[in-house]
Amino acid sequence: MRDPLSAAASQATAGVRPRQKAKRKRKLESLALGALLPVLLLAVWQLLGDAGLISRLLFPTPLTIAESLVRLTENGDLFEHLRISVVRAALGFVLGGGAGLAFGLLVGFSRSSERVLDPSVQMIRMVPHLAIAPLFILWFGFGEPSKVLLIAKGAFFPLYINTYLGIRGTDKKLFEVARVLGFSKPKQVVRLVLPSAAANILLGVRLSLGLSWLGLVVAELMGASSGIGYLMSEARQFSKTPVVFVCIILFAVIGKAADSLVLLLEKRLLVWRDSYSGK
Amino acid sequence: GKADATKASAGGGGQAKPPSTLRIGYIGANKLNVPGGSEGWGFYKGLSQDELKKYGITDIQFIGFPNGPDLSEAIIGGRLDIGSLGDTPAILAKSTGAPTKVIHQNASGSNALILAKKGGPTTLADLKGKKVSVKKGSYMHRYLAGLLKKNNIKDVQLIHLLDDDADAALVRGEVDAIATTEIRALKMIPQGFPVLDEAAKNNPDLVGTGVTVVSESYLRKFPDIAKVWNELRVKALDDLKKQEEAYYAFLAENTGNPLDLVKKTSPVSQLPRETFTDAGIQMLEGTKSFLLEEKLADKNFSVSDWLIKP
Amino acid sequence: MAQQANLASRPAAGRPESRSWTGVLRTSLRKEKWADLAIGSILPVLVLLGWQLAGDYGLISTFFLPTPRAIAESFGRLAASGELAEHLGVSLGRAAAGFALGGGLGLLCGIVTGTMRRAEHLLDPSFQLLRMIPHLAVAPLFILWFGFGELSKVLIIAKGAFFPLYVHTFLGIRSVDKKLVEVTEVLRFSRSRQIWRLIVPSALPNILLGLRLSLAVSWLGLVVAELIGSQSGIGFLINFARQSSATDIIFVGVILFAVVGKLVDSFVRQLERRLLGWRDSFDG
Amino acid sequence: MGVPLLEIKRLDKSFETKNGTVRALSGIDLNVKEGEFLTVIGPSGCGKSTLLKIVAGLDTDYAGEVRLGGEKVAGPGIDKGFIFQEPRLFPWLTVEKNIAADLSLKRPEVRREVDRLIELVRLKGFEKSYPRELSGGMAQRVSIARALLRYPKILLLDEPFGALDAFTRAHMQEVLLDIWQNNRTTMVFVTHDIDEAVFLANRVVILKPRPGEIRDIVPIDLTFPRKKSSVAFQELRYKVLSAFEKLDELELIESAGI
Amino acid sequence: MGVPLLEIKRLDKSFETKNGTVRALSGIDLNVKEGEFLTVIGPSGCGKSTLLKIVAGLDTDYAGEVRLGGEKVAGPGIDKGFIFQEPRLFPWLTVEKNIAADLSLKRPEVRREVDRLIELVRLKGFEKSYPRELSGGMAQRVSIARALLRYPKILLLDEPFGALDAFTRAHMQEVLLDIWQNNRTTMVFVTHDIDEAVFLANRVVILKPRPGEIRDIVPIDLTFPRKKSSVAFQELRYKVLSAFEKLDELELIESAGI
Ligand SMILES: Nc1ncnc2c1ncn2[C@@H]1O[C@H](COP(=O)(O)OP(=O)(O)OP(=O)(O)O)[C@@H](O)[C@H]1O
Ligand SMILES: Nc1ncnc2c1ncn2[C@@H]1O[C@H](COP(=O)(O)OP(=O)(O)OP(=O)(O)O)[C@@H](O)[C@H]1O
Ligand SMILES: O=[N+]([O-])[O-]
Ligand SMILES: [Mg+2]
Ligand SMILES: [Mg+2]
Repeated sequence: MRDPLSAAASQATAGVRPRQKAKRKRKLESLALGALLPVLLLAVWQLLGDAGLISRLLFPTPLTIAESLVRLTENGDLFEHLRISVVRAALGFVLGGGAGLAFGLLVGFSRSSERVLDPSVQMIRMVPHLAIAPLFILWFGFGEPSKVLLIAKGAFFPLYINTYLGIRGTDKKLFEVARVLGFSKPKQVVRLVLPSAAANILLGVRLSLGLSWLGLVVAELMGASSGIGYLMSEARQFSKTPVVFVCIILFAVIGKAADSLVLLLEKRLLVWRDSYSGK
Repeated sequence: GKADATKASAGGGGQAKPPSTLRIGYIGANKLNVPGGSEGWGFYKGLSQDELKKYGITDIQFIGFPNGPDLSEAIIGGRLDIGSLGDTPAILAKSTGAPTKVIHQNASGSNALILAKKGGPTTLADLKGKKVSVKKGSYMHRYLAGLLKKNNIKDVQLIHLLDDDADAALVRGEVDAIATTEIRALKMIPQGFPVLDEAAKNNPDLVGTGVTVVSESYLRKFPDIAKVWNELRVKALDDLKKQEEAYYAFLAENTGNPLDLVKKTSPVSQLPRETFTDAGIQMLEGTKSFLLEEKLADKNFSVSDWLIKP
Repeated sequence: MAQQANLASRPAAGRPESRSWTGVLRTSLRKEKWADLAIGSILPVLVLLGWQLAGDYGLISTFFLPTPRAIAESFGRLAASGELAEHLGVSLGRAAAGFALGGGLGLLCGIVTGTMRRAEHLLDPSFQLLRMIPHLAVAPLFILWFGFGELSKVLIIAKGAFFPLYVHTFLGIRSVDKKLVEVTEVLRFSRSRQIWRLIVPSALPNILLGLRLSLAVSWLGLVVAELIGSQSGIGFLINFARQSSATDIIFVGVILFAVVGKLVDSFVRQLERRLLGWRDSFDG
Repeated sequence: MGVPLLEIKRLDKSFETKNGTVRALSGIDLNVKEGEFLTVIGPSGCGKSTLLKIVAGLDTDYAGEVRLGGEKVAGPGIDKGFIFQEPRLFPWLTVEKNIAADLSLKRPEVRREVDRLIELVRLKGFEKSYPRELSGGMAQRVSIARALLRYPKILLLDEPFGALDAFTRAHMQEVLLDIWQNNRTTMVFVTHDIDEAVFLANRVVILKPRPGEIRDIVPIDLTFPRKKSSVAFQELRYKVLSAFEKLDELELIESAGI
Repeated sequence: MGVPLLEIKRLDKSFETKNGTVRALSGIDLNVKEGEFLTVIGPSGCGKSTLLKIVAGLDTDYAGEVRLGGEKVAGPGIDKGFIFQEPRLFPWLTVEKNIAADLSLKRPEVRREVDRLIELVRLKGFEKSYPRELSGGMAQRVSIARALLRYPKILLLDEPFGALDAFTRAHMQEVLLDIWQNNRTTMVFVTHDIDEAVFLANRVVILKPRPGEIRDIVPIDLTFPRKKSSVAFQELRYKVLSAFEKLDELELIESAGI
């Protein structure tokens, strides 16, 4: 009775390898399944374009887009645009997401700050980005600060609202435990609320990250001379459709990659969960 | 193109019947949902509708676009039959292969100005090494770049900003100057922003012109459209000349701009009667070569082939 | 079994007492709501006051930031002419249709991928790719595909509304306690019963959160949706005002966005309160 | 008592965890006849709940054979009732709706049966209460009623009376015996209470831990109703106790008076 | 035994629910001396958990007075240890981290003490397991260890051994008595097991339900270590039993052998 593990552990190692193999196989399967639709779409697109069934002017075929991508990468410009955009999006995300997290914590924790702050925050949430861009420029100029701030404004809300409601979803029973054990306020946050709200906070991170990334389109409309959002609007202004598509695809792929990164983090952080995983 | 069109009409055996629906695009978010100018007036008064009915065109749809490239895209995609837009975006689209023909050019259409920030540059030469904002790909862009080239002013940093963003940047002093439309300039000037240049006054070769284009597919269905269109336009022009005040009131309501500014920026006297003028075609050529030189446009094309001359 | 009788009987005074008590509860709740409203208005009122004063004393450019009074006057003018109500009606209709379509699909797809792992592997990566495609970039494409009519506007809004509900529904479902799933298995719930009696209620907090975000996106999506070929709607009003630099009207639009958006949001929160009454969770 | 309803052969079960493998059950061989009342006892963590879940079809990742009515157990089903160790109520449903679960209370026969069960588990007056408004024992009684409603052929009970006081517990034991005798339901009943195990069972299975193995099976051939104070009862009780633990622990039994 | 540490005067508590008012406690008057071991029994749903929560300061919405060490109880605190009826572990923490809770395992004295407690509750080898990997009884033992780690002045225990088998339970009773005797911790211990109540207590408080009132308090003046088989023990046990319920129920006791 006192020796639960050691005796059992050795006996079981034999079973580990096939299990891991099966796991890897399952992973590959799911990856292939996930690639199915995008690949199919690209193929159909290419075929339709080759057959002249869709306007190649409006929908350059994947191959044309790829050529255009290669051309853009050759002189290294594209990487510079990407680098600049990634930095902007990251700064905006850190600023806006960070503030969202902080406000979400504050409002989630205290009824009184909720009553004072939340109605205003919800109203600001409903202010359209595009309509107030001139004000951003008036106040912050069109340099990096206003771009980053505009991105931050977008990134703020998903994290704010998910943190706030994640906290409000914390099981009261566990709160009682924390109080009985005399947790200090910071300990309550770190040991109870954050882990319990973690699933929602991470979802907020994903949504905020997405908005930061997409926010580049509007932000880089404001007096930018670099960045992928700028590249896209400029290509639109000059009717360079293949470049527009290169940008759209870059937005999608890089955005998805960042999203997957957070998902990976989520998987690691939420190992303790005992929840439904679908059939 | 033109040969195609005639062939189509010949093949049809006499008068080909155009579709009953005509879709017209313009730039702007206009309250009355018609463009400005004589073309807009004709539709506003219902004159043009009556004429078009004769050809079996009973359903006329108007679509406002925020800018030229969007409109061009809609024409390429077959969503539009006719569109009025600035020459610069129209040329840019054509150079990528857009299947369009020009049926009319409004050569004296669009004036533009360079405004400087308060306490900033006082002459064009002062712009050297400075930041100037402009909506890239628009006729203001062409004007500004042409102006700088003409005056041999180097090292100017062009910043792409939408119109109201540009105003804000100027107020803040973040840009040293802006290239903007006349009507927007007239709102800024009273606030004390000095004028460095005005296209219509000092560089008439650099003003923006407006073109009305038709899609080649529509042209095949209605080969006479260019002729019909210009007839309508002239008729409307004659009508509006009889009631200029009413025309200005219409423009003011349609765009939301104050009446006095409308009168100043869109005088009836500038509305052309001719379908094309040599000076106008000259300006199109100039703009095209400029865009090619600057590598803003990819492929060359023949302007004269592009126009459907009467 | 006297104990049973004991268990069953409630204090005789229980009923009337409880009625009066719930009455008290209700009025106190109402009172609290007014108090909440008052407290929640403190910040906006302060901001408005400062804004008006700053404008009056010329501290801010009224060209870009008209004073609240000027905005209110424009508001009055537009409202009196009936224009405002019309724009608002049109926009609400579009946002509602787009939300119903996009949000409904988001919910449905979230349930499908949430409950079926194969569907997740097949669809979710594509959905995530689509989520990262900029609104402004697809708006012109939608117009090419679906024309300038209501359809493309509704679809643009639907595209935005889809993702928050989709993602939150998915997460909500994947947070369902496995222990309760085992209960439904043991009780042999049919698949649809399992979804409607266990998975949806349990995912409801997240679904409602997704609902709120989707509604917001639908509402804000109007600005982009009404950019091309529009003659009405709050988005058009703003674009029209931008064309003529009528900042006071821009602000009427912006404020309408904020206020209507907030009202709709508050409505969902009310719904939240009613639907989630069973929850035993931390309330601040 | 009829043919073997439940057959378990060479059942092995281990859990893979980050910290290695935990062997929960090993070499379990067990037959349960139709209509039999089997109780299972064993120290905490020896694998009782794991065994029950495998029989229920909730866990199919094991080695060995588990057959119910001659067929391999493929998944859970209403023919196999299950009362979990924790109440596991749906927090968004009231007591009566939790009991009805997927059945509609609008059907009069469901309504009637639910009302009867609520009375039986002594929760009258709490039909409309939500789980968070119940005490621990009340919640457990709701979950018992939920399983009873379906009249399964075999009922698997995981310490169903753990949170009940002595009197409520005695009452629930009577209720369970009634159901067993009237419906000939086969019962597999996990408990920590040795008295309870002897009081209810045809046979008591005693598990030993790590890995969970059957230490002994004690047949209880007393007629019903049984008296806990009878000599025969006490003798069987002692037999189960001594099978439960080694002799040095029996000293503890003496002194602690278990 | 010293001065009254805990004073409860005219305590009334009701819950307002959608279906009306549930009176959980009514007119409770009770003093607990410093260092006393008080056990509380009563039928399921009679208000035991409610009483404990009020003493702990988790629920302050009541009528009457509750004083601890002369001061009104304002809220929970580490001087008042609490073991909940359900384990209530943090699902994201391993066993050892659940026990340490807000204390850092990097502090050597915490580490040492946690290891000692894990051994005491017989969970060695499961230090790094997550709650979902534990059996019901194992989880309950983790929650006991968590409360014991803090050496509170008063320990409030809500059926702490409900999910434990007889032997583990006996062991845990010994552990608890050791702690009580070594640290003079004041104990308020809710249980369903009458034997356990008599075995551990200085006094047994018997509650009756709806509304929860004190039916009787039985002092247990036996010396430690106690023998459950002793005549004195059995007499006191019977006394508690008869106080627990009216006479007609006592027949049930006879037959069910509680
Ligand atoms: N999901 C799981 N992952 C890993 N280990 C598990 C899991 N479930 C159970 N175990 C382990 O299996 C063993 C048996 O657990 P089980 O729940 O069957 O015990 P039990 O006999 O029901 O105990 P109790 O009387 O305390 O409820 C324990 O050592 C436990 O740690
Ligand atoms: N949050 C609550 N809201 C409404 N009623 C409640 C609440 N908590 C407890 N009650 C009611 O109060 C009464 C006493 O509950 P309590 O949990 O104190 O019982 P208990 O004596 O601990 O029972 P058990 O032995 O079953 O755990 C019960 O009738 C219960 O329904
Ligand atoms: O139409 N323009 O964008 O110039
Ligand atoms: Mg168990
Ligand atoms: Mg209790």
